Amino acid sequence: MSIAKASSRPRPKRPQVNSSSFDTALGWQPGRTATTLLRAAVCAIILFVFAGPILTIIAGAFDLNPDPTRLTLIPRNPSLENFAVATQRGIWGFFWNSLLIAGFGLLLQIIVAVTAGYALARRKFRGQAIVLGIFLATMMLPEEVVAVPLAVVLGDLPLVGISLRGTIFAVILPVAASAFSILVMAAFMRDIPDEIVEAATIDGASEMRILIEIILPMCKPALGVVAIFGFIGIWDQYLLPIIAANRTSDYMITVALASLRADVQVGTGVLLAGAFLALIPSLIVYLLLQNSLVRGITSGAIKG
Amino acid sequence: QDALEVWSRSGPQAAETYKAVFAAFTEKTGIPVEYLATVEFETQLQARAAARDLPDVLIYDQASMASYANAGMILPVVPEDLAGHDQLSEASWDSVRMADGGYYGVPFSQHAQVTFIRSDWREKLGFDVPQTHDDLSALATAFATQDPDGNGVDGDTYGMAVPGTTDRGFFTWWLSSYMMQRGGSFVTGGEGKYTVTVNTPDSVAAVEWIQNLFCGTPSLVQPGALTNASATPFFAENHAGIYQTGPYAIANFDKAPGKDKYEIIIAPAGPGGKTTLTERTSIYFGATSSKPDQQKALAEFLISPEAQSLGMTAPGQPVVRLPVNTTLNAAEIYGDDRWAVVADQLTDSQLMPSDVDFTTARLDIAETFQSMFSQCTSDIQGQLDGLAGRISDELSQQNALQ
Amino acid sequence: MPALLLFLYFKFIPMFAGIQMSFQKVRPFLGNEWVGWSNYAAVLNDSRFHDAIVHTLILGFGQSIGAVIGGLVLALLLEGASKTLWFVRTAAFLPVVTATAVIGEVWRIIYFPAPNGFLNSAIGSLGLDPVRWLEDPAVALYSVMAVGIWQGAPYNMVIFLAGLAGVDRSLYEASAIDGAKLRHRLWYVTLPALRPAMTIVLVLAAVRSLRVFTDVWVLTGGGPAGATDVWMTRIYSLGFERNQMGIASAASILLLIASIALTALALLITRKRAEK
Amino acid sequence: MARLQLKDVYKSFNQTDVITGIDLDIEHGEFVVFVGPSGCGKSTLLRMIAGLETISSGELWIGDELCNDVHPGDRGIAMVFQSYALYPHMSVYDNIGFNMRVTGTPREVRDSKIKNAARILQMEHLLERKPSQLSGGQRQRVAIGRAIVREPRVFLFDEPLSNLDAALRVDTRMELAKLHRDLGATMIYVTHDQVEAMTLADKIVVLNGGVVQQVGTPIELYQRPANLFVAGFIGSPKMNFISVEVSDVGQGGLKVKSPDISECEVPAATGNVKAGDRLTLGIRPQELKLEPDGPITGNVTVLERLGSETIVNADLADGKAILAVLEGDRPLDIGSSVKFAFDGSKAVLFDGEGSALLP
Amino acid sequence: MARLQLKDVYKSFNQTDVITGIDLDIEHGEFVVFVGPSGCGKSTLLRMIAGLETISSGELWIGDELCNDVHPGDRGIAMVFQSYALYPHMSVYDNIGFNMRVTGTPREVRDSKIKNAARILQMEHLLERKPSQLSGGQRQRVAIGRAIVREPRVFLFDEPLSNLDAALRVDTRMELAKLHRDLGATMIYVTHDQVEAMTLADKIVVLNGGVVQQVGTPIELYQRPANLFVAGFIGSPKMNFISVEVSDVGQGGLKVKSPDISECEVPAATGNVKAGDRLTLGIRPQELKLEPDGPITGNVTVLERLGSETIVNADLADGKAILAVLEGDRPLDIGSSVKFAFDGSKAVLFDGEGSALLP
Ligand SMILES: Nc1ncnc2c1ncn2[C@@H]1O[C@H](COP(=O)(O)OP(=O)(O)OP(=O)(O)O)[C@@H](O)[C@H]1O
Ligand SMILES: Nc1ncnc2c1ncn2[C@@H]1O[C@H](COP(=O)(O)OP(=O)(O)OP(=O)(O)O)[C@@H](O)[C@H]1O
Ligand SMILES: [Mg+2]
Ligand SMILES: [Mg+2]
Repeated sequence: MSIAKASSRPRPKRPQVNSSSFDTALGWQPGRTATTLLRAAVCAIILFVFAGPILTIIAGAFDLNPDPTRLTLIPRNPSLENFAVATQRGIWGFFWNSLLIAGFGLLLQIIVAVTAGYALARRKFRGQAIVLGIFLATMMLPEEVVAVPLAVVLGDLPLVGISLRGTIFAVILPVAASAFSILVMAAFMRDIPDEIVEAATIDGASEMRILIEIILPMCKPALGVVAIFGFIGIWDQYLLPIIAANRTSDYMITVALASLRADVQVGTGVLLAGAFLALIPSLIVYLLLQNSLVRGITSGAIKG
Repeated sequence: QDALEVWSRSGPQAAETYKAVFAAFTEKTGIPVEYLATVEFETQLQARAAARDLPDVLIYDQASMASYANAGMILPVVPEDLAGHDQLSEASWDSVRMADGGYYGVPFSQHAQVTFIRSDWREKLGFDVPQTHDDLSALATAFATQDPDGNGVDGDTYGMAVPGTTDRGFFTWWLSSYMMQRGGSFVTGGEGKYTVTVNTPDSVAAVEWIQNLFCGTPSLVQPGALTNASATPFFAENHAGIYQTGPYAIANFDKAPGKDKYEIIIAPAGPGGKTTLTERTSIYFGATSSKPDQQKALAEFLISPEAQSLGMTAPGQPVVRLPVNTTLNAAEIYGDDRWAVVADQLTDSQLMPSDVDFTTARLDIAETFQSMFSQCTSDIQGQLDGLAGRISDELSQQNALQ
Repeated sequence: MPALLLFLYFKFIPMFAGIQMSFQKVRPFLGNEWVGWSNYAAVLNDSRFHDAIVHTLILGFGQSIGAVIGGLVLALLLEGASKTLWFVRTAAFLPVVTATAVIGEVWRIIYFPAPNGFLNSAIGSLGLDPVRWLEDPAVALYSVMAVGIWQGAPYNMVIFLAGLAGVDRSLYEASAIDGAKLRHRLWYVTLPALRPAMTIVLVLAAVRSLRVFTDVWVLTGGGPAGATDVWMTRIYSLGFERNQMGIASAASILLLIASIALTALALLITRKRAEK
Repeated sequence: MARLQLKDVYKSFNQTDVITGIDLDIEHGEFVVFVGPSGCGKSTLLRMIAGLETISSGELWIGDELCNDVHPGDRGIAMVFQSYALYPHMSVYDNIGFNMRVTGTPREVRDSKIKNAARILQMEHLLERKPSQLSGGQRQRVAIGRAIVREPRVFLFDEPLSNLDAALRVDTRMELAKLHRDLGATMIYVTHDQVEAMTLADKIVVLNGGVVQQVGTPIELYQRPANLFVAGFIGSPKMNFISVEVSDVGQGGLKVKSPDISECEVPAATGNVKAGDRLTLGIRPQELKLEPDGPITGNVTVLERLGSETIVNADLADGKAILAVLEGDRPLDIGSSVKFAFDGSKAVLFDGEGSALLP
Repeated sequence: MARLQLKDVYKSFNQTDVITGIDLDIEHGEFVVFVGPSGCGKSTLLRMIAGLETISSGELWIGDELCNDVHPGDRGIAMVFQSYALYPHMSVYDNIGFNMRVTGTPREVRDSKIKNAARILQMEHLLERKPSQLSGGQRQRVAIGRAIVREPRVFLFDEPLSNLDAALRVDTRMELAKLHRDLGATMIYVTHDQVEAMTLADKIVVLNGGVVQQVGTPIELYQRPANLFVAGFIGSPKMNFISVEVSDVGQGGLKVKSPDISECEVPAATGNVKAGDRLTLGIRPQELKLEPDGPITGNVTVLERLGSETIVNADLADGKAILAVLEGDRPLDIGSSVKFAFDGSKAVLFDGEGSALLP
């Protein structure tokens, strides 16, 4: 029989980090030299392979005359001239258009994806698979083919008879209908344990409330994916702004990039500068949302 | 909506110039213009065509006229009705005449492709200005092999910059000049009736010579030429010494490689002479327009000396390369003798057929040639026979085969 | 449901118009002419389409599989909360946010076919002969594929990361106690738990693989000698360069049908796994 | 008001029938405990009452309302889930307060109720934690807290105390009993713990295989089990069952015997029984006493000495085992032979179908 | 061989200290039960032994091996999780067989082991189901099954029976005891159930607030609790604590009394105690007997009649309550005054710090 001393003894030493090897699928552990080294090497390779080429774009953007035959990480003739030219070509106006459209379009797209994804994932009705299939089918026809009929629709909404052409809605409304986002939301929402939704139902929360306060926080990673790719998807829209716009000044930055590319008077550097500007917002969106992708939040909710 | 809707296929720089021109027009006539400059001209036009709501006036490449006219999208023009029509050359008006004898456009700008050469490299290696194709290939070979930029690295310079992409049949434009200079041709004829000549012995010999540029001395043509969207950077960034293209590149090349580092010359003569390709821009009237008078007024203004010179000089980028108005002298207006060379070359240049829809043929040609040159096949005759067959089919469908 | 309305207007109506066009000779100004199945016949009899289909299949499958595996590997390697990983993940994501056209430029530089081109000097230092990456008809398709994988892998990585975030950590613990080695854990615990992510990625691959276009277009434009000509470049060339919208539509509808079949297959695969 | 009735309720999952015809009448304010073996359908029944599972057939009435199709949130119920079902992204505080936030309870009221629930459940120091940072018992307490702040008409508890330690369990049990008294709400409670069932219940419902076996007060079930199943299920350790033969049918009782048991008399309904019938004799382990001339003879095989009582496992002659719970510490020798006596009036006889022959 | 030692083990989550210095020595083949209030660190300790939580400081030895950094899979342990942690996408069959599939056990061996485990746990008919289609108790059984097919050196059970009904719990308990005997493996077991702890354990470890309070055999803990906490925690219902004053210090015993208790003698270590000191007298409810002239007087407030015993709640004069468990059915009147006697040798005295003054 042994009896513990009543008060606890002073702690010998206090560890700094407290993470276990069960946080990640590969079971990386902090502070283990062998695996840390391996991981560092892998990261270096990844950096080189994926970021290297892009860094040369950035370098090129700051280079007066980027070389068409080799890659440089450091501009040979560092200058901001390219940006000056791009500014002169009105790139900021297009940039702003893009931001506006991507901002509102994304908002709408997320709302649509969340509601439709919810309906598909958590309501049981006949022909669910077919509905999802039809949604997906819309992703399969080349944009170019539907562009012309879409332009007709935009010019004269059937039954309603309003022309959206030349308004911001002509771009925002079509991009809001994204089958991809719906697919993502539906797939992830389906994996939420029923018990939790049931608990909220019993707690008297309306469906809307459950969706917003329970389901969405638990699908944070999916929301992250939708927001990131939704933003990029809208940001990359090319045909739509062309057929939807009445004025050049309504174009998005993608169109501006294409015209820079076609413009024989400006060098590659200006194009790269434009491309560099164009990638910053998407990158920022990704940076902001990245954390929602890597934190596990569902554990501890239910047993079994 | 009273304004006249005008579209052109241009980037933002050219659009500036157009805006200046239209501002002058509005000031003069009181007719407001709503102007749209787009790089995706065709797509946008198709979209509007589907909605049966075309712009009033289109300013676009001559090569597209036939297909628009065939589709009923543009209206015929009576030259005689236009004030100042007589200030345009016969050749200009011919270019906008369709096979049925009707006119479907108003000429606006013209130029011929010229040859750009890195004069500093040429002088460094001790060559004269090339006069013949032999000179040209000797110079190209020297550029490719003798380190003309003197950086001590061999193999980072190439002889010719070639825009080899098949996008829109781009390659065909470049090829046609050399074909003509070698005595070959794609088709011959005119007035809406053509004979396919791409597989005649002359043409085959011409093709063999061109193929040798790609498949002979390595690096004579810049590597990757056949998939490059644009060859311009190679000339601009000190990698290629010879570039045959339109004079719109002048402004760009003045910045890099630099005004004093290159020269513009009349094409070196091949066995078939020194003819190059003519490129033209024309004005078309949209079929759904309800403003015929304003359309006409704009066209009249655009061919007037005032608008033509404004199109060359207004801030931005010249949208009139060489004036179609014969009362004007480009070199004077630009204050730049190099434009005289372009004007000279224009007198020895030839338009691709534009009174029939040559688009499909152009694409076919580009694709076939690209295929021959990338594979360096020896069966040139066979390939060209096939091509000739396809072009014949296409032309006979349009009832344009002689 | 507002979603349905949006889809109806901006997706379904244009889609049906597209289907309608596939039976017509499209001449917006002279009136479309009903031509029945002849557009389809034109597509199916075109030998260049046959080549393009083969290329599409090779490219589509190669690219999709490469990007799925690459994305999974990236996600597994880069999962975790540390700042360094955060940085590397961001860097790896760069290809996705960069305009494809510009990526085309960069890769053409990397693939520059001269012996002193970037990749050629790299393989040259390994003692290999230079390759004409995009010019050699035998190699071009695979060069394009590599770029597609390069760009697709980080894309899928994001989806997989989201999937990994939802894996119940206690299952890792249970499997560790069960003596599962890393490979068991990945195979039996992680992969099944990645099912939603996998569904998305596979469906996406199925939807997209047949319509690869931009990569090809900016890199080779279908050349050289049609070696990288795919379904979509054909459609593009027919519809937009040759103004034969009817035939292009017919080809698109065929593409649609094939994609639906493939998607159904992908969904079936993920279902199967779920049931297993 | 909150009377609850189940009328001929069925439930099946795909092909499997889980609940096969249950009729039940629960008065307003009653404390009803469901017991039954694992997998017998207790949770399913509870979930049907809550509205989380559809009722395959039959009717559910709450008060005067047919509730088959009423939305769970509108039934005026609160439920503690067997699997907790906490909201993983919310703190304990928010988990408990979610319902009140939904119904728009003023902040101060909410706060005081949450604090009060936390105090009752001894987890005031945990309010800021997320569920993943709690121990099993703590999670369970959060789940209970979430229900009790609701003050609903009907409480549904699915094994709410299974992860709590004895002391806390007793405390929480007391709190639930108090809550029941104070609120006068109807409570339906699933448990495996006999003591819980016995002490809390006004009425115990014994389920087996989706069918109600018996409904009654605890003491009724203990003393007058309706059948073998209930007799075996209620009471711990389990009732001993000994196969016996009727030797004589008397007035309001039977004389029975077996190889191990010398003849003894047990009060019973004598209805259709005749001498020579084979019956089952049920004796609770607590009713067996050591007595040198008792009728039952066995051999001690296992001895568990718990201090206040001693549990004896003894083998009978036919190999069957019998269990006795003896008061105090009884240091018997393993292997030694013992004799037990029992009070016939506390033993029960069962017929061939397992039904009790209650007098 | 599979001796298990903890040496001065600490664990903290971020800022919170959960385990604060535990030394423990578990012999090979011992059956050790951890008990303690909810949240005291039982699961955490178990998880550290399993290797699922890093050990903040201190050493863990299994056999002759320092195991702080050994991979969980290489420690030769099996564990039943409190939260089950079943693989949701695998059938019950595959869940149980996962370890064997991983280690490449031949299919037939695997199959027969799985079937055997399923038989023991009475879930042969569930083998094809997914965890989501199981009831709570069934899930728990799958988790147990997963552990027992492993035949490891050390078993870790975290409340493995909490969701099972009484009968199944007894059965499974027996099976675990049998397994322990047959395999001779070391078993560490967390439970809230006194009976489980008492019947299964070779050795019980009482934890509170991350510190070991006492280690000993069940009977030791019951009869000679080291301090107030253990005394109160072990035994059900809880031991009665009555504040008393020392009236006389005798040889090996103390005379104590209080307003409610006439003077009586209790054997105790008399060490530093002197007359007039205030101590706490602990008497188990089972030790109290009704006796007309017993020293303790109280007023009956609550009566629970369980059939075989009767639980009496009585208020003492100073308002404190006292609990007595009486044999048999005792129909007392609520509100009536009763007197209890107790055997002094079975009562325990505690000093001001709560340590027992064991004789
Ligand atoms: N990830 C965590 N972060 C912070 N605190 C934690 C975490 N996990 C557990 N704890 C705390 O550590 C203490 C011990 O937890 P543990 O799970 O070991 O308790 P337990 O003794 O098993 O309790 P129970 O009987 O309720 O399961 C608890 O107070 C718990 O709140
Ligand atoms: N979704 C389902 N599909 C098929 N069978 C199910 C499903 N859910 C439960 N069951 C089965 O229904 C039966 C009743 O389950 P229920 O959860 O009601 O049992 P329980 O009485 O609560 O058991 P426990 O005490 O173990 O929690 C069980 O046999 C279970 O396997
Ligand atoms: Mg249950
Ligand atoms: Mg625990």
